Amino acid sequence: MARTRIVLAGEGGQGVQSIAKILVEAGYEAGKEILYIPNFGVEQRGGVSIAFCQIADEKIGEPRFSKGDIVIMLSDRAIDRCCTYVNENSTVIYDSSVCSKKPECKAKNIISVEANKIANEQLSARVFNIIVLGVLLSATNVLKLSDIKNAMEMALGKKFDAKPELRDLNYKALEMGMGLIEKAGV
Amino acid sequence: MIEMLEKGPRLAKAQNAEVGASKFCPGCGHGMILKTLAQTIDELELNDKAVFGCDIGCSLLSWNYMNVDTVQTHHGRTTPVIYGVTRANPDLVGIAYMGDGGGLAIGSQHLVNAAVRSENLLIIVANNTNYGMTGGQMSPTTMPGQKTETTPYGRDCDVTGRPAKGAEMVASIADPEKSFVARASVSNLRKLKATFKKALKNVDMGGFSFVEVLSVCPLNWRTNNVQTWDRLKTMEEFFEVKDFVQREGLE
Amino acid sequence: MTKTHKAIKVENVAKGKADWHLYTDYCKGCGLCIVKCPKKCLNWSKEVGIYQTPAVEPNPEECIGCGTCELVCPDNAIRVEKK
Amino acid sequence: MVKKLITQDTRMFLTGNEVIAYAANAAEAEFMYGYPITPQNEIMHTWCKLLPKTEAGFLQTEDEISAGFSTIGGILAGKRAFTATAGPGNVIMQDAQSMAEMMRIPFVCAVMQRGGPSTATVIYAQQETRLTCFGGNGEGFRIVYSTAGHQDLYDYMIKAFNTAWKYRFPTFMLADGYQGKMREPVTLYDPASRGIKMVPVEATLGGANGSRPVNHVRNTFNLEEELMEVLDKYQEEFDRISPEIEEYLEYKADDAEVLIIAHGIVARSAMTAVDELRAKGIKAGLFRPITLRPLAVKPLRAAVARAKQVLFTESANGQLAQMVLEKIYGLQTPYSTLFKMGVGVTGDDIVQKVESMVKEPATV
Repeated sequence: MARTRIVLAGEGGQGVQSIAKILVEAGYEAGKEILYIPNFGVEQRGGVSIAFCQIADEKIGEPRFSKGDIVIMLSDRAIDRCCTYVNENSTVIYDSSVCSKKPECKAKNIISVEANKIANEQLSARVFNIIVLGVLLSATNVLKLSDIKNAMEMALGKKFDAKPELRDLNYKALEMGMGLIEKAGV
Repeated sequence: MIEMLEKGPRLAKAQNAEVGASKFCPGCGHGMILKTLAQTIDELELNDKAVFGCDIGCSLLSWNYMNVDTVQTHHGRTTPVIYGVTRANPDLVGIAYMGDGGGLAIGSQHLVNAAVRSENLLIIVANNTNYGMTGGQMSPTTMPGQKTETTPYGRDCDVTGRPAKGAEMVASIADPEKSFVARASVSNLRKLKATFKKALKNVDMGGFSFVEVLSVCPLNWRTNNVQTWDRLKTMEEFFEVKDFVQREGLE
Repeated sequence: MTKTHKAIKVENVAKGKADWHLYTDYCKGCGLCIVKCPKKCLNWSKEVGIYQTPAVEPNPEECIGCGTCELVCPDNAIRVEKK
Repeated sequence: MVKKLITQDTRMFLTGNEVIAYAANAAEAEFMYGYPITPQNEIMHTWCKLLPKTEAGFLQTEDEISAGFSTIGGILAGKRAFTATAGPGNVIMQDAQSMAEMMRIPFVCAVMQRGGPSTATVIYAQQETRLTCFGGNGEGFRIVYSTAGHQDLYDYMIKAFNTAWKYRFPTFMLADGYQGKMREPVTLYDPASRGIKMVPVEATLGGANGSRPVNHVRNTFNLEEELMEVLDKYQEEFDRISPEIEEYLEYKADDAEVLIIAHGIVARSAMTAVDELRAKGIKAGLFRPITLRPLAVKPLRAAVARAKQVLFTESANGQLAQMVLEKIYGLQTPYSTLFKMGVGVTGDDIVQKVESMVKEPATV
């Protein structure tokens, strides 16, 4: 039974839940079984924000899982919080242009990307999370680019229509993110 | 000499003739307030529209007093039950009946918010300056120096604060365009009826009404008939009897 | 069978203009009416009310049949019938 | 009459809180009274957003006390009304819920459990199980459905209205923060298309216009015996209708050597665990009570008697276990426990626990 368990963690405000929503919406539209739990603490903003996503071909049982297949960490605090979701079958991806340290956990592999740096230097700080979404899309490899683009259209279509250059910017960010993982050869 | 008469007591149509004597203590103000309320319901012909709710405390003894649909609720909770009713069926005229404890202590958050939201009901607070049913403890309206079971040496306002003035409080937050707020007294039942009339008319017009009625509790006050009326007079000096808020067009 | 009511009946008060009734199964003997009577003509009766405490009755000579006692009675025990 | 939004089978990708609002509309609920508390807020949000289309009613009250009592008012006035709450809100709503028990008011409430005691977390727990089943100053004359995901939320929210109005005991849909906040696909449908007819509602207060004697609804009694007479009747009725109401689900429990007993969303993790354990050659199975009040005692006892060991697992410290242990008194099957207070139980947690039980059998 194919099931991909994803933990996506960052600082509140980094847009973690926004891209998780696009990812699961894309999965749902593609006919997958989906289960998504946003981590929701007392605060509406701030603190570590975690999205637990599952994408599967068959009905999903447990809503929460112990270990993720893909664990993405976008801040030092996210590293501290999320090593607990990692085991020797996990792929850990962290942003070394945000984090000041490397995750110290026993994983299948630990990959660093520099989504934040790329966003700032080559695109726009605002599409940092979309680059991460691209990373995630490649790393999970269960959804097609077109699925994600459709879901992005659903979430951001109105903004895109108002400012068409945003669409190109976001697509570019998505593709650059995907490229980061291809280079890493996951 | 006792005779057997066919003609019985003169009761309002909105009073339940089946129950005989009420469950209240001798001289209790609730009887005066409720019979006046029932007469008002008759005169305004609201018998089919009125829904009556009573609280815990002595007011609960009125659970079968009225000849209108009635619900007996929990302490302080009559207000939300009755605005729940009128929100669901705005054609009804909801009346929430309670004491000073139910209105100004345990149910005060409901009173405040019902007033602020201009909920469509009449809230009647019978103020007898103590908790009657539980045996005469201090209530929010207990007068300075008044002896109760929990202020056996007299209410010391330095310790317990000053008596709550319900009508003034509600008047300060009620919407003047939708509300009727008054304080009346059982010392003048004709005037009380006139007050209830305005209050119920306002509810029938879709508004919010609050009437605090200064009442008597001879049993817990330990007063005889003369002292009871005298005590009420002192209360009227402390709690001003008047209409505080009256929306335009209400007569 | 018609329901009947136990009552103290004082006929022809107010110079014959009214009859005064007190239903003893309703009177709790609180005496509030005594204080409110404008003519101060209500007195404790030898008859008792529902709690076996004295009921009240007016002095028919002084009673003006104004109905204040009926108005004030918390328990609907008094009925003043104007003729 | 409210307008129904779902007229044909519709697959949607929703949060559980959204599902509950849709289900209440499908059940022809006319009015919601509520007060904000996480994690149930989106039930109200969704209900309010849909109001222009449904033409239903909503009141945001000043607290859960008033939400509960005004719901009672709405029901007595003849509306199919409901409310929802969680955590500390569930605690103070017991005031109204016990009145609904005594007055036999068809009170429907969705409980989205969060961590406790007190404020604790706004996330998730199964720690309101005992409270929801037995809260208030009485005997727990309540019907409680424990759901395990979005299809359940839809099915049982609709069912709760009919159970409440048919039997006139307060009826609860016990879910939790995970179910409220998580998103998964669900099929919404018009109850009529499944042969479900909504029990008609009627007004207890108002609207009679002389067509019936006035109603005096009370919950106060003067004498002990007067009260007992009423309660004995309620208990007799509750016992009599229980077999019609009881629901449970068994998953590979027939030949299970280790029987897992879990309710709600933990039962879903247990299903994942059962599959993994079976793949490893361990005969595990699940017994999931769906109604916690009343419990399906007969099949429960039979399943426990068949097993070699029992594992109770909950996101609480054994609140369901306590209720079950009382009902399986006398059976000799030893049991073990996996309790995580206010924390989700994963499939892995259960797999590891059952493996350890196989290595070293329970003795209790």
